[in-house]
Amino acid sequence: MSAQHFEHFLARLYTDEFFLETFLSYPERLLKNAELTREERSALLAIDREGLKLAARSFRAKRKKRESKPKLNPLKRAQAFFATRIGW
Amino acid sequence: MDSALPPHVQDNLDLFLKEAKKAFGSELVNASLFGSAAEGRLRATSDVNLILVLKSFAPAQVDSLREPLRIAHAAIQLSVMFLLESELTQASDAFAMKFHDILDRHKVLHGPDVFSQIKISRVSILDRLRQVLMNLTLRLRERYALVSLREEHLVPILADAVGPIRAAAATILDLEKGQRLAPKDALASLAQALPGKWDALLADFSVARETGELPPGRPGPMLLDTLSLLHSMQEHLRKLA
Amino acid sequence: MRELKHRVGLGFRTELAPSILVNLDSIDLVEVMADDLFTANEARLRAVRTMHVQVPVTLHGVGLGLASSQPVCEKHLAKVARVLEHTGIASWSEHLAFVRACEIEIGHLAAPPRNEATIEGTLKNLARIKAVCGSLPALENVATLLEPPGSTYSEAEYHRQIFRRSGCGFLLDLHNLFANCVNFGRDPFFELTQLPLENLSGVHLSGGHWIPELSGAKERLLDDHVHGVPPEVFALLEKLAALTARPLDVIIERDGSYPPFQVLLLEVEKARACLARGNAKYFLGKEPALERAAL
Amino acid sequence: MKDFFQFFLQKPLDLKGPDFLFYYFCVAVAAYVLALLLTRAREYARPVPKLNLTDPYEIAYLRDGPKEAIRVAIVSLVDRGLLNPTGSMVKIAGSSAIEQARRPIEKNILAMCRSATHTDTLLGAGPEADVRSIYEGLLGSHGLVADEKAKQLRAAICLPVSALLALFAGTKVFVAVSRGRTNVEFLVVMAALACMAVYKLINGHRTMLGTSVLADLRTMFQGLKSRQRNVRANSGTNEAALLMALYGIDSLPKTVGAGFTYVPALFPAPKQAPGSGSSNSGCGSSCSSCGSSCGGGGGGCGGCGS
Repeated sequence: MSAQHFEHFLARLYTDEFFLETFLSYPERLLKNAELTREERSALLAIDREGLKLAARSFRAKRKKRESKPKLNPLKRAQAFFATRIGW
Repeated sequence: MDSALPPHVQDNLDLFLKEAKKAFGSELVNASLFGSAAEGRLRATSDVNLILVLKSFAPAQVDSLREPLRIAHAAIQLSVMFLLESELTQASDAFAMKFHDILDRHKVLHGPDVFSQIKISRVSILDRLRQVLMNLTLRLRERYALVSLREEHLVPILADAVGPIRAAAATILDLEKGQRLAPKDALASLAQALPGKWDALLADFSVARETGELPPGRPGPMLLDTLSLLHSMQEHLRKLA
Repeated sequence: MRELKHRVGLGFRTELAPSILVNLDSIDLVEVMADDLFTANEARLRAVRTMHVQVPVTLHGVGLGLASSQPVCEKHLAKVARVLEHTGIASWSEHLAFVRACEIEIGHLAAPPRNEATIEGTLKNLARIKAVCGSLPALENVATLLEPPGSTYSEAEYHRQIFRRSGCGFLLDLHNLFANCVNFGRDPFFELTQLPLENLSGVHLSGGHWIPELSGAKERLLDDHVHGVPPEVFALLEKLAALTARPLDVIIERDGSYPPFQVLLLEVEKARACLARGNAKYFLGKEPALERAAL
Repeated sequence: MKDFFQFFLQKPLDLKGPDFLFYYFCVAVAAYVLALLLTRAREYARPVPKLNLTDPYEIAYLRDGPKEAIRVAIVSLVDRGLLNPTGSMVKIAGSSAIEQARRPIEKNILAMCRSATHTDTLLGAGPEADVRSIYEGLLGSHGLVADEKAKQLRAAICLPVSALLALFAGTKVFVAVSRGRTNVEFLVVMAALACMAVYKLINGHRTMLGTSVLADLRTMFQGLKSRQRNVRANSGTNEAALLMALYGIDSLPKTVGAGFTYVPALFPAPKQAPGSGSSNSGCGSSCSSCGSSCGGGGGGCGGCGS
């Protein structure tokens, strides 16, 4: 079960700037009560901090790019939704 | 300590409380949980709501609490309300609905239960309810008019409105029938008494809140249905006054 | 000397489509993004079926996030299954990455911890994928800007474990391999020899650019698909062709800053030449010593 | 609803005027739909063929027949400087032009233009037959255009249906006249229209599979359509030819800067065939650089990792 918490912790580091800054500033205190095993805590304490900052920035940029990409307007999505359901 | 909270939440909360006592000392009159954390119905995405009642808000003392609060907020989404003892009555009047909820669902973690002595007048609760419902109505109208190009951006706006609407319904039921239901159930129960059919809308409230997605073309009409629901609730409120 | 039937093609993007379609005499196959077809209606899915007749099409997914201890998202899996069913395309691939955790969407491909929990989660997810989609995808290695914490296997060993235990095809992205090796001080040509090439089914080639570390001390290579394929990656392709006698599907991925189409066609030709030179070495038995091309 | 079905259980020949006309109308619609479905089932039964997407004239022929292929070829030859236009007259640009042309349709056109030639001449019966001989067989064998064989198959379905409709109407006319009633004009007109509608199914240029494949090609080339305003004359590619072949000559940009202002004059309006304007095609090497294109971006994984 803690593997999922570990991935959740990583996902928060990659996506939540406040969480990342808190981790970089107070790693031990943030990890103290986290739902992680001792090995997982020490792995995070030994993390490549430069790589983590670059990765988080890269993910942020990709999310922003995806959110700004024009999505299909509702009419077209509705048409796609029904067309495929009826499959004529 | 109560075992209703998940262990990692309880541990982080205890740690923060210890730091708060150290930081404020005798200035700290009371510390209480409220909201879903107080009832042990915490969801993965819920905040842990804590109220600290102080004699005074001294920056020097608060500064020593900044680091622990940052860690607790990051770890368990702790959100703290700093309230002075002298402001209890004034705050409960100004935010009658919020404090009506606090009175209803709070758990004292430190100090005497300062909330039990608070008496919130029916009038101030009704005023606040009207204010909340009107505020939601005005905001949703503005959002509906503004967000037209990308309807999916309405989904988070609708999801954010669900909490206050359910809380208002819980308060209305409490005033009307003295029934104390969970906000979601309270709204379902109140909707039965309102003219019109609201089942589909209430179901969409849960979908929007839990998945953040709605079928294509649904957000716009759903927002209009929400405005009708708010109008019905305001009408219902007039009968209570 | 035996000649292997390699196929070299391009990633299908709307902007490139017209040029690809009128140059099918120089392109053997195209790779279509499966996630782009999630909201496609019947007409568009039928067009993909028709295109599959003009040129072999393979589907490439990015949003499943199957390399995780958490179950894949069932809604997403149903969309993949629908695209596979409606297009009738058998060959598809996904990434060995995690993209979400509970309510959090990372927004792109993250390298998971390379440990037993991830492998077991991946195998469970692959079983679920097989049950829903009726087939298993080829799996692609991903680039990462940091060695994923919590790893107990090296990258090569992690891939050997995944492919031996899953039996999936291996879609080897040579630029991802190159980026991870140069970013973390490993020799890409040696790393190539450590990978489970017996599962190899396809190759991706792409480009990237160097980004400075925030401390400014060093730089790291970011795989971004908006740059040309660097010479070192072509050299890796040649080396790969000298190590294995398997027919390969090679796709050049380009997602933006498109150059004149001739430039992409030149990269396709270059890839063919590398495969031919590599295979020549393989069949002539002149197994090259583990020499390193000048980086 | 029950009355509606009761209506159809009566003996039709005994129905009077408007009742019979309604009865006949419903039978005619049902017959038309039946003929359509039978034709569709037969024409769709064939697999989608592999096409030569580098030949825009094959696509133009599929879309709208031989004349359209010729129009697209004329504009393409002008676009590549192998034909010089003067109003609706064109003349070969030089003796070497024919060697530079690669497709038979282009060579035929250039051969006819040693002196200034009106485009109507190039669209005449002779050139049209030449083009038909180039593409009809190929596209017919693919089951995309209605060649003789396809028309025979359609006739085998449609003629009997038309005959039955005519027979049914004829019988009713005979019965009516034998009972001394002569107001049968409406019935005759309706029967004639029904038979013509069914008969028209035989002569459609494309088969239903052809129409479906054309729609798919348009979807596949959507990137080109979405940046049609950026297509330029003598760009050294066949973008203009493809654009015309798939979406018609009218899809060429009309701005002066685009360089196709000569096109409308090439094919003066009165003599235009319905539904298409002047045409232009080319058969250069490949599409232009897409660097500047701005079509809706396909996805791409944008980098396989952080």
